[in-house]
Amino acid sequence: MSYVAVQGGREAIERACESYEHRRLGRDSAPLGLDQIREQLHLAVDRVMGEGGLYAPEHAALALRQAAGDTFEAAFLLRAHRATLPRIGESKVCSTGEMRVIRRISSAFKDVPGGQILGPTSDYSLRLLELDPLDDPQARKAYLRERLFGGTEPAGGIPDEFPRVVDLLRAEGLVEDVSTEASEPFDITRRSMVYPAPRNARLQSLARGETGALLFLAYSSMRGYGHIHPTLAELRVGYVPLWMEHPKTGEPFVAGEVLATEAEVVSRFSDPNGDPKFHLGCGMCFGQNEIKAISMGVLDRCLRSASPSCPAEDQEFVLYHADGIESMGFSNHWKLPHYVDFLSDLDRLRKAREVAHAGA
Amino acid sequence: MREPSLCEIVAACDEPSLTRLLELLPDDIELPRAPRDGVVLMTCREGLGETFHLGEVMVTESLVRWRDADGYAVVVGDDARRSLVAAAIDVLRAADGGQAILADMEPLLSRSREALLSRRGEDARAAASTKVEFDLLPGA
Amino acid sequence: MDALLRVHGITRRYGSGCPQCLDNTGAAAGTNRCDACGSVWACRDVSLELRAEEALGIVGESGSGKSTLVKLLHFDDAATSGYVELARMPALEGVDDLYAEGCDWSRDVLSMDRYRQRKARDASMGIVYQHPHLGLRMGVSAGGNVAERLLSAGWRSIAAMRARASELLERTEIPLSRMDEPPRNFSGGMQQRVQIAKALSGDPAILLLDEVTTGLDLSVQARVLDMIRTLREELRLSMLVVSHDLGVINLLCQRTMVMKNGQVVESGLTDQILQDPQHGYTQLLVASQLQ
Amino acid sequence: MRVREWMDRDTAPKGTFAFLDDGAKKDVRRALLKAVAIPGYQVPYGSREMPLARGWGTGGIQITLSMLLPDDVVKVIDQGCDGSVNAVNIKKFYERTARVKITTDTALASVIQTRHRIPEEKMTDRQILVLQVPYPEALREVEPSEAQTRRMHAEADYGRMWLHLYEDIVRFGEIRIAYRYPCTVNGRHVMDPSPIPRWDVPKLHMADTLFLFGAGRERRIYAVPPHTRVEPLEFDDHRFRVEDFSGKACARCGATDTFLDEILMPDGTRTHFCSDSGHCDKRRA
Amino acid sequence: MNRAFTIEEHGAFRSLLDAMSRPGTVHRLSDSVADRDGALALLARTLLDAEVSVAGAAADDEPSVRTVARASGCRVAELSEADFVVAGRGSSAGAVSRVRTGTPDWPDSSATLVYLVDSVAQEGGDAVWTGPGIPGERSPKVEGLDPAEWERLREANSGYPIGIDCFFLDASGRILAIPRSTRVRGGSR
Amino acid sequence: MNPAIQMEPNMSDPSSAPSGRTRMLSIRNLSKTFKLHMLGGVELPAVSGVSFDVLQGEFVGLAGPSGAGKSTVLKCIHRTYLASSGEILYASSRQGKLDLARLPEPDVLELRRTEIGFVSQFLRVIPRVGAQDLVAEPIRIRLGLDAPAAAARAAELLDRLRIPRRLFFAYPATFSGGEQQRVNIARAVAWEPRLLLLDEPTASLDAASVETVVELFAELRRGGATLVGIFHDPELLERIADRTVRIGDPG
Repeated sequence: MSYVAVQGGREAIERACESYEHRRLGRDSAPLGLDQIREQLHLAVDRVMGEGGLYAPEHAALALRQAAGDTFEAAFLLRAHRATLPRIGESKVCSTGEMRVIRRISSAFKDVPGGQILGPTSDYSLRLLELDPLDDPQARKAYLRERLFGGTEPAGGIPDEFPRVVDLLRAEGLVEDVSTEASEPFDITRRSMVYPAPRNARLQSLARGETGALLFLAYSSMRGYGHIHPTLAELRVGYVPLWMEHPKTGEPFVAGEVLATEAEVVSRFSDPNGDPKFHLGCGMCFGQNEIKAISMGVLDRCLRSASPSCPAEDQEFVLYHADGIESMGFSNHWKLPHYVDFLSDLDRLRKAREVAHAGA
Repeated sequence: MREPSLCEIVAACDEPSLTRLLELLPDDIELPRAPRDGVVLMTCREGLGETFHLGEVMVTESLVRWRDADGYAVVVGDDARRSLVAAAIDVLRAADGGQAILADMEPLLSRSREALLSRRGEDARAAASTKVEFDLLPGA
Repeated sequence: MDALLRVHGITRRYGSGCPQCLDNTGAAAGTNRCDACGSVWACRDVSLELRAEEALGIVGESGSGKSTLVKLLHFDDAATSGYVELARMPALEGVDDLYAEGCDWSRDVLSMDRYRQRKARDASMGIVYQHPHLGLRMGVSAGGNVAERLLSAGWRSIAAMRARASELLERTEIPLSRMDEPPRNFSGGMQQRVQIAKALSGDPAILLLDEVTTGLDLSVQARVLDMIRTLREELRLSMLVVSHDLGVINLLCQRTMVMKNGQVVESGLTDQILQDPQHGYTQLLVASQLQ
Repeated sequence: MRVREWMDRDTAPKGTFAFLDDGAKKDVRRALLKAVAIPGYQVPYGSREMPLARGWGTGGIQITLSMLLPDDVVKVIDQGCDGSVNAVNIKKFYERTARVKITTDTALASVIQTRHRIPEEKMTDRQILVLQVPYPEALREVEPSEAQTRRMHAEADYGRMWLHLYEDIVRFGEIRIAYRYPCTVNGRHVMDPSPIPRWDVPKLHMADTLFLFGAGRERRIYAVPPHTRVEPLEFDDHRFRVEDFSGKACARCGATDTFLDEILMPDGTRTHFCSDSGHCDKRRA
Repeated sequence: MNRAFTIEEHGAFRSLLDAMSRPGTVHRLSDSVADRDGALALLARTLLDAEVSVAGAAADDEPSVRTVARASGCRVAELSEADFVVAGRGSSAGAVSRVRTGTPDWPDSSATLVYLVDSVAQEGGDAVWTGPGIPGERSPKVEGLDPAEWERLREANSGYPIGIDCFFLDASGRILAIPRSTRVRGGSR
Repeated sequence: MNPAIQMEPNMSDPSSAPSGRTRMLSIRNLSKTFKLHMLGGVELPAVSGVSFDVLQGEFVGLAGPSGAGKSTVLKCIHRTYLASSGEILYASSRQGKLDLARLPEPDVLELRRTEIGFVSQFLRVIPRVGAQDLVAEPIRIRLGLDAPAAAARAAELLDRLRIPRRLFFAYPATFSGGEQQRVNIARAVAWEPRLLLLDEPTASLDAASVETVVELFAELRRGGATLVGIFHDPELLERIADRTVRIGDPG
């Protein structure tokens, strides 16, 4: 019998999965430990948790390994796993005011109350690829510990709480009041988005957005297809306590800590009610992901535009297209067969050409 | 620095301490349902005052009963044993007669608490060492 | 002559409103924005009656609320308060539940659901906007633009719709050779005439004209105005003509309402408004008119 | 259960019957009942992430998982074919999470999940067809904004969709929409029948079977109950037409009344085979 | 989770779906449930959770509301807010006109009514049902339903697609549905 | 300010005059004051206490010095001006006795459409409408003649008023003052109004045209029309009016 294209593939599909796994496990290298990924690729872990919408460092590390480092795929694995988990409840309202800060900077003022805490960042390092591998990583680690913790404790240390730069501006009446919803925040994971979307729904949606997508959209506004030229009033990275309520006693308790990044941006002023004030935007996400938090802050402001004039200000445009898992899944699906659709397309084209030629 | 909570301290225990804590649990602690992993929707108030859902946090929840009292705990991460121990300690604290057991547990918990505080202290110290010290220019 | 449309105290406010609003806004206050709460009263307590085959002018400067009024009547915007009734007419008999048994007037069309509002509007009204891009789909053929309302109204014969489109485009002096071309290729005056053809496609009893000649060259203006006059007469249309230009109003309308800061300050016969204006604002408007 | 018992027992099997947690299933079920009650109207729902990518049938999968029974016999097809990548993946998933029986025979199936085709064999009132939908919004073709299309449905404002067809006819003499051909359901809502070819559209009209449509990424569920009017948009003088296979037959089973795949042969010629592989097998058997 | 429970809910849902897709046909939620309370609890378990709410049509529907809330963990809400409304004794006592019927944009944001009645049968009624899911017409019979309900439902569903969908649950745990898309002609019951 | 001459100060019922002829118009104590808001609300009295009657079929001229308010009275009757006080009673053929000073606007429009005409000193030009169409328009609309018949009647009038045929399709905006005024008169008389108000209709006409216009007015009167007018030429007024009402000197 001749080759028949109508059937097939089951075996090939199985082998494709195995082939992927085989390649991922590597030929000669040692297996990748989860603790290595969690500790040494922590920014990738953070990114996956943020885009997956699930704070679970162990699982994110697992996902990264299984996805061979593809953050889209890893975030997707995390979300798929989430679908199998019951929702145990909601936290109490947690506040970034309680954040155990490891990094906090402001580009608005030179010296801000609480201080500029540079924290762990690659921002100030030379982007020279370190071609010579470390002779002795352990020795280097010991050296760094000595540098950071060895001497006398820095005078003053750091405060338990940092005043917000935005609050300082607000005390002077220089920043807009962003009206907030008194009601229960919208939950986009349980309800389909409604437009115009309430701000809390937009924030939730952006917080799980794909970093590159948010950056692209925010950048379009900063660069000229919009009007947000942000000043970073404050950027914080640190651990936020997750407060829960004891179901029997009603007592609040801390279940653990969640690493998060928060950015507040101010932008050019206008006079919505006769009194010129700075615009504000806020971004916040799981893990240390500063580009995402800043981009989200810009987009938060963009999406509050009263008369949207560019893509970054169009709610539907931004929110429908910034989710990495959805856009990635859909783009992937074009790899599936579309024989039937295409044949139907061909039928239309042939028919239209017939009509055109008959008319000619 | 914020005092670590019971859940955080149990979550920070090393493996031998955890095993020991489990051994110390009274036999008659009831589990109305098995510890379960799940998610908690984390709600935050952002800088402008809006309350929104930042995302979900993977947790393990335990509910226990002992001598007519309820114990409850949620720990961040997928770890049924730690969640169970935290809930058990919660009930031991609430019910009559838990004191003796708690006293046995105390050194373990205290060690874990110290370790946790020390780790957080290092974070704070590292942060403090990266604080920019602005010198005031003379003559200003 | 019988009335077709009655508007009772229609108001459109943007913002929450406050107890000081009524004192802080309106023609006497010289603004439609309340200083106390920032609310804007785009249209405040406007009532009118449009009779069969009459052209009623609404004149005022920009911000007077005249265009808002048209939007409200066309359901492009939702009123804050007030109500609107349509006279019983054959074209509207198909709209469920529009008229109560034995009533000559419909129930309040503003409070009906949008589905029925739309049906009622499509069966009784046409609109021509100042900017053709508001009323036309620039990328869709001129004929298609005219056909759109017919399609909405349930026409399902391509041939019949093309015949109707040809007839209307001919009437509005669009060469039939250009029927299948999109209006984006047309001049401003031509676009406006396609818009008129489209507005007429549903055989409306009422035509709403919002600054239809603003921005056109004078010669083109004259042609469009003349066409509107002719159509009004031939098709026995009732028209609501919104314009800041007293010349346009004078030419088209027998009666005129003058609006300022959201309120009607004066209404009367058009020649009386022009020659014996009563309100200070109207006097200023007339005195400022280029002759 | 006592604490020791819990510690001593084997680790409990992870995962529930049919994968989804109860909350997710109930959300889908409530949406399905509304969808059936308002034929052709898109009901929003939460839509959980699935272990398959968005765009790979997550909407259809959630529907199936929320109602699957252990004694169901399930058929999964993609492009008419039981052996296609997507179908194989999904079947594997159902076997693993709900232990259902799998078949390739349309007549034997109680639930059929499909991507882009409706089986050739007439389905019965004992069967349910679940269709995977990439774009639930038929009006997206003419309007990108969800807020606008929702308004259009509320007002039954379908003039622009019709206009789109009118313009095609004026410009090309033919309607260009090949698949996802818009239909009016129950005389009210315009619906996207999922990317089935026009060939399959008439099968939706006054059928014996219940059709459920799931769009996971877009978070919409809709339905066509049995015995419901499903009318493709057409004009009195330009009728809806299905794909033209006149003069062609399946090179395998000889059928002349089925939707045919066009296959490019190594020698450059073209040949045709039934798109519905299960049906083709049955005819040959 | 209890696997048997889960599977029973899957089965109950298939019956509910079948009932709603084929208005006027009679279904049983589960072979192991032969009474109204059990069926009501199963229905609640199958469809409801803490995301949605229930209300009683009248004050004396309180026990049924408790059954539903206990079985599903759903919230108890005001009539005008509730997603599900239980109408005991075959009457909504006029509540039909006060429950949510959806909005033009979101007709699905409407309540689902569950009437507790004496018995349901696929034939023998004197009204004629037509519409989606019905080949030709059906005349189902609902015993123990206040005849005034038909007119109330007709009124509530006159602005299709706005409207409400109903289940009738009888004393032996059988169920019959009428979605808003069904048109009822003639008859007083 | 002197009150205007009053013809029959005791007339109480305007619908029937002692002579037996119907009273068409009865102006009672008409005053008109303009208030100029732009000038700080200054009030300019134009006429005060004007009363006179016009019988059906009469041709009444209004006389008085320049600025006396003759034109104001005429415009008050036409409702182009709003009377400040007083009554303007009019016996409508269809609607009966009406006060034009207070009649609802739609009813005024109805009267203007069916009964009352007005000829001003200037033609109200409508862009892009030719002379013949301009005259034919009221014939078609108000008399209900079909388009060819209306066009024929318009042509006849324009011929009589010596508008060259080559100008029939031209836009009157381009005409000389005299030509425009003749078109204006043709348009005003064409539809045979029942009451015609004339505000210096012959001001810019040559002698020959004036004669034609006088003839046209005479024809209208033979058809039963009533005319009230102002003429710049006292002799002409004397010749064509049945009588003259004098409007007082300004105060």
